[in-house]
Amino acid sequence: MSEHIVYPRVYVGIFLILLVGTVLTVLAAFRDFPGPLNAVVALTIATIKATFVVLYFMHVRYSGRLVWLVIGSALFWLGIMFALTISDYSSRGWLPIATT
Amino acid sequence: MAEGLATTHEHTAHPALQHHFENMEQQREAGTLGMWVFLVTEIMFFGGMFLAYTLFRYKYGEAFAAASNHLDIKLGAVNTIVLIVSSFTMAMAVFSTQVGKRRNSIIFLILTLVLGLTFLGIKAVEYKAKYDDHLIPGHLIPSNPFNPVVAQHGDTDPHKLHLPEGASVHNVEMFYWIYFAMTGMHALHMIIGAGILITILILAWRGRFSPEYHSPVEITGLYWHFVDIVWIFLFPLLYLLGRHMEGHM
Amino acid sequence: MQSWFPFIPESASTISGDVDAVYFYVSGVTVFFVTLISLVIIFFVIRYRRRNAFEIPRPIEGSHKLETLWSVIPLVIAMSIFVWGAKVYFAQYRPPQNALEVYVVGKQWMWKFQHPTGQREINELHVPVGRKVKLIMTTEDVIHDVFIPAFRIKMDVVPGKYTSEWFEATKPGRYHFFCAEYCGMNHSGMRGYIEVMEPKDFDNWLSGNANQMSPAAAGQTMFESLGCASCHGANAEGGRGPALLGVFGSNVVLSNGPAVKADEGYLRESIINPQAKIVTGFGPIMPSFQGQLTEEQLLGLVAYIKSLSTPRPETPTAKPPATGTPQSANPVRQQ
Amino acid sequence: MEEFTIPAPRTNYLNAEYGLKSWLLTKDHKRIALLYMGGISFFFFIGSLYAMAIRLELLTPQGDLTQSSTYNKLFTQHGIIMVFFFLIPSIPATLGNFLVPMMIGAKDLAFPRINLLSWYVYMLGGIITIYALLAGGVDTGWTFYTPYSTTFSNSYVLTTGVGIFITGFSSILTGLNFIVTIHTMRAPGMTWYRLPLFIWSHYATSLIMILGTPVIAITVLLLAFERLAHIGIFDPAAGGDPVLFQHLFWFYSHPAVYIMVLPAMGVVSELIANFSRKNIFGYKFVAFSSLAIAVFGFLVWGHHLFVASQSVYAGMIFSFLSFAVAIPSAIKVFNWTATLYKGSISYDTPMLYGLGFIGLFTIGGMTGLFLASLATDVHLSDTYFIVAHFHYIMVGGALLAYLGGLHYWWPKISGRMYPEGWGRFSALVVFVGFNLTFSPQFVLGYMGMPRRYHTYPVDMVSWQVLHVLSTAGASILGVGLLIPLIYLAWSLRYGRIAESNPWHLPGLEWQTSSPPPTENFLETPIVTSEPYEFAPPETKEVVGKFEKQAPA
Ligand code: HEA
Ligand code: HEA
Ligand code: HEC
Ligand code: CUA
Ligand SMILES: [Cu+2]
Repeated sequence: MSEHIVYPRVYVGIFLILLVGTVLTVLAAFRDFPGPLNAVVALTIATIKATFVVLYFMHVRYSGRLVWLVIGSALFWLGIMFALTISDYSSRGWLPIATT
Repeated sequence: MAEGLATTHEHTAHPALQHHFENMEQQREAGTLGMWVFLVTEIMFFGGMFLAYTLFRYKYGEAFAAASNHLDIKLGAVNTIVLIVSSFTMAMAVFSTQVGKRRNSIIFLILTLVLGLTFLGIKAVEYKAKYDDHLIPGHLIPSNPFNPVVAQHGDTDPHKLHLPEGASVHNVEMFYWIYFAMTGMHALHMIIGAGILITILILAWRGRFSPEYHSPVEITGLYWHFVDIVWIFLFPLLYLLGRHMEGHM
Repeated sequence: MQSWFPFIPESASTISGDVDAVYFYVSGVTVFFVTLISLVIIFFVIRYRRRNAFEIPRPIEGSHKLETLWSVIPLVIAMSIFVWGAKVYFAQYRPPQNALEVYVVGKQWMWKFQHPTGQREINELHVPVGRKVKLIMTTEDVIHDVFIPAFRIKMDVVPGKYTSEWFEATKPGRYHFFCAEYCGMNHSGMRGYIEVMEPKDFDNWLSGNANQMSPAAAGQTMFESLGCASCHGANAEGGRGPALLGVFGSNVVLSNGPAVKADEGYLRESIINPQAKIVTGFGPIMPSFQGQLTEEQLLGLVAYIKSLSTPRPETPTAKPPATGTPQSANPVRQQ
Repeated sequence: MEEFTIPAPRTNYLNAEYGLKSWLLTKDHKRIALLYMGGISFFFFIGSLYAMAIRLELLTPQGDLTQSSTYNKLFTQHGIIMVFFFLIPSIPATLGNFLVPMMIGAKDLAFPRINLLSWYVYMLGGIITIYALLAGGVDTGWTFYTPYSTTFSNSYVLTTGVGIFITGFSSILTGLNFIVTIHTMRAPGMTWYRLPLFIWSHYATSLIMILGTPVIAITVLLLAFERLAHIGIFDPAAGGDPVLFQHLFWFYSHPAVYIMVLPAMGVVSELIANFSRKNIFGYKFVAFSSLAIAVFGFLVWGHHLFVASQSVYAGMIFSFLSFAVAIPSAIKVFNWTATLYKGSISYDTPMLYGLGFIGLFTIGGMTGLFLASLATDVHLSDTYFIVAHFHYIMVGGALLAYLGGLHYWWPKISGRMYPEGWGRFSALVVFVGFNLTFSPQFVLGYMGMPRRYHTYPVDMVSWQVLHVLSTAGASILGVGLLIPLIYLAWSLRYGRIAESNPWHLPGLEWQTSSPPPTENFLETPIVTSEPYEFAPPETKEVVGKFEKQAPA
């Protein structure tokens, strides 16, 4: 398995995407979206940016299955931590209230 | 996967080959995998703080937004760009090493280092501003405990804290605790990264790397990009979360 | 206090029998599997002991059938324990209606109890037999835990919020209770007795100690002295702040989040951290009372506000629109 | 099975170099394993002294031996030392470090320098903790629950926290090294399904170390800072949330109990298969159950919060998942038992420990079911039932497996045989002493005796009876543990010289001299067979058919 060389034009492209993403996220932040959408937009943009960095700057797109597996498990475990903790916080107070 | 690696047909061992590896390929693979596994631990490490952030932001939304708005969005944005550029130069440094352009790779490494230090410098300016506004949480700095001045209605002094009516200063303190914990940890990683870069730079200067052997540069790149990614999330979560409510306060 | 067999704890509440039933079921499963495995191992070890230094037994291929068998059987047994345990637990933690509510405040290293009728006790609690008793608990410092072995109940007492547990004693007697969450130096001394009495003895006991103000009455006094009345009205009928009549137990519609059920914890939070949940139609103007009230005072206020929801025939559940509120849209109360 | 002994070359890893420096700067995984062995033995000794003091104090209901504040430090320090400085590094960092490269036919771990670093990190964390203990001690319980630990305790929480934080990194580094080594450094022909089960279980352990330890690191770090700065995410007085601390703590600490038991299971798989000269029954099931435990182990931490004001519904989810995680353990127990079937079972010391493990782990694990079940946990939580549950697994299980493994590989590690008679005798003493120590505690717990109690009510006569039994058992256990300490030390000098393969086994680690040379094998081995292949695969019997066994 020989390594893959990513050429500068790809890097420049990713770099530009990241810059645009940064500008977009700042612009979007000043806009008032309904409900929790502000957070959703900000996190979506951040995730997209991160994905580009991982895929191209960190060469994951050209890496073997193992690296994908490693990253996947990190995200999966992070998900476990969030999901199960939040399952506690969000289901507090579902019980009926006793009155006297 | 790594099936059938240990083929022993290396003719002349590369000087950088460590004794317990069979060949350069195996050594490179171990190094890269090692760094990725290490990054997994980093994700979980920051993950704990992100979890705390999520829960408290949900609990104290208003105070968090107000506290966030007190951060300097310009410096934050500039720093984001600085880091992105540094990630780009780092990627270019890896490329230059891969194709054997030693001069270029040294230049890009220096650029990356300078950008990293710039980031830290700007961060220091920000920290200083928080220090002046008495926003360092608790008694972290005993001589300057958390004690911000809360702006009265209509007062626009940027050094004062602009709270939505009734929001507790206490919860603003919580935001700053999380802010300092997360950005502090991030900055620590940058400092360590800068140290690694200097080492790599010296090695590159001495001509240790070649198209055949450059995995230290590559691994440093992985680390550097990871630190960049953490910031990509920290910036919106810490600096931007309350901007859309600024008018309502 | 010993039962017929010195190694079994006293069983003295309506649920202790249910818990023991689960306990004995799991004990049975455990004894069965431990015996089974031990016997099989002992048998094999003797039967197939090495008879000479050179013997090589034939290798044995695994068997999917067996693997399935010994995964599925334990799984089924495990799930039966889960379901049974969860059922008993749920019954045990579903708050009861019409219980006698006792307020409990833990403090390094003592327990303070207050009866709804005002009697205060320390490290000792008198309760009537055959009546549901609900403990509403909090602490002034670290985490503690009220553990009553004879009743098979236990619940942490956590600073900054209310937790509760309940029981219905079935046998008069004097039972140990313990602090079962490590809380510092005298953790092991933070224990006392639950005195379960016949109802008429209990009534006697109550009237013999009836010289203290009830928590709700104390709360009402504070409601005035702390200035709550200036916004919520002298009789909590509403004003700049929402009316508090009938709040407890209702569904409060918030302007900054989904509707919440107003339990004790919500009332507490509304006083300590009013900004966390803003009632629709009102501004976030209520000041925080964090750090200004002791836990006992807070419990008094909560008791008072709760007393405003006790269904009394003459009090209409739907309260009149608050006067002087520009937004007359009052929160919808669904009982 | 061919029988040949590899002539011991004149130099091996022990005598390749001499002098303190050659040990302190070594990059040889085998020497680092011995460094670790020194470390954990030291910490086990300290932790045991605390245990004895606890047991003596509990002989009487009154607090007559120590003061309450001292007692609280005793069990806290006992727990911290035993968990973080003894049991978590015990098997992986000693036996694992020694054997992982040997079993896969590699010359060393992938990152020898990081391996050495991990030992220094461990010792540094240990020294800081010992300093904290000497300077005044800690009294928070090994669980560090807030706000007691952040605001109320006036003991050395900060220093201990830093010690544990640092030690955490040694665990991370070990896990990282194992994962990379197992992935990239297997000898030619060593496919995944040819790996000994010891390797599978260490792989699973490493996964937990990698994914869990960073979370405890950040949690303890935040705790330390909160103590320093009096503001906190975990402190309700500052608007923080003590239950969040418990979530983060147990997100690591529950999986950590599998860090303690998985390597032990790996050792036991080796013992059972090798000492009955059989291939393991259901190899793939045992291998994958390790991974299953590692994954599911992360889903159940909330069972420590059933009475901690966690939501009732989350409690149900966690209870359900806790029952699910018991299944892979069940699979292992049954497969070990089935492996014995028609084996050629020897009664050597390691096997006695291995068999003891199965029995005691089963009891410990099954009593976990009482705790996973909501109704019974409410009653049993924070009582001696819990204490008995985890000592059954951690002492009866993990410690016994460690001792079994130590005896099993002792000839390889030291080049000497231990005295077999003494070995069997002490295994028996340990087994008896152990059961006498901890089985009364189940009864105590069910009767309601809370844990971490310095004194208990005088009117509970039966409690004192049980405590006296337990203390008596602990003394027997102590003797049982002292005997191996003495004869293992003795054997280093006077023991019979070990052959390269004294047990006549097929595992790779036995196909080189005892003690092995620095690079483990004189030439890279090439693997052509399944693990535990005592007889040619053609002779394999399919169970269920039960034909007569040909005499060997
Ligand atoms: C190595 C350590 C170790 C291991 C492996 C385990 C394994 C298990 N533990 Fe234990 N546990 C601890 C160490 C360990 N534990 C410690 C230290 C504490 C206390 C912490 C503190 O508060 O200080 C604790 C506390 C603890 C609690 C919290 C109690 C409380 O505080 O209220 C619970 C609750 O669910 C629990 C459950 C379990 C379960 C279900 C398993 C399972 O993994 C067990 C699975 C094994 C088996 C089930 C046996 C084999 C199976 C068979 C023979 C087949 C038959 C099976 C069935 C019919 C299902 N443990
Ligand atoms: C690996 C983990 C491990 C190990 C090996 C042990 C080993 C032992 N433990 Fe402990 N224990 C814990 C982990 C462990 N423990 C934990 C995590 C807690 C919870 C702490 C908390 O609540 O925060 C705990 C708590 C705990 C308690 C409860 C305290 C309380 O709640 O108040 C008790 C009480 O009996 C106890 C007893 C013992 C005993 C008798 C041994 C014995 O097995 C030890 C036997 C060994 C010897 C006796 C050593 C052999 C002799 C020598 C090396 C020579 C020196 C000794 C003499 C000369 C006498 N332990
Ligand atoms: C400055 C005016 C003001 C004072 C003083 C005040 N409150 Fe309030 N209170 C409000 C307003 C406005 C709201 C509704 C908005 C909100 O939820 O914060 C409210 C809400 C509440 C609620 C939630 C009611 C619901 O319908 O859900 C409770 C309970 C409460 N207050 C109790 C008290 C108590 C007890 C005190 C005194 C210790 C007090 N308040 C003092 C203004 C006040
Ligand atoms: Cu209060 Cu323990
Ligand atoms: Cu657990």
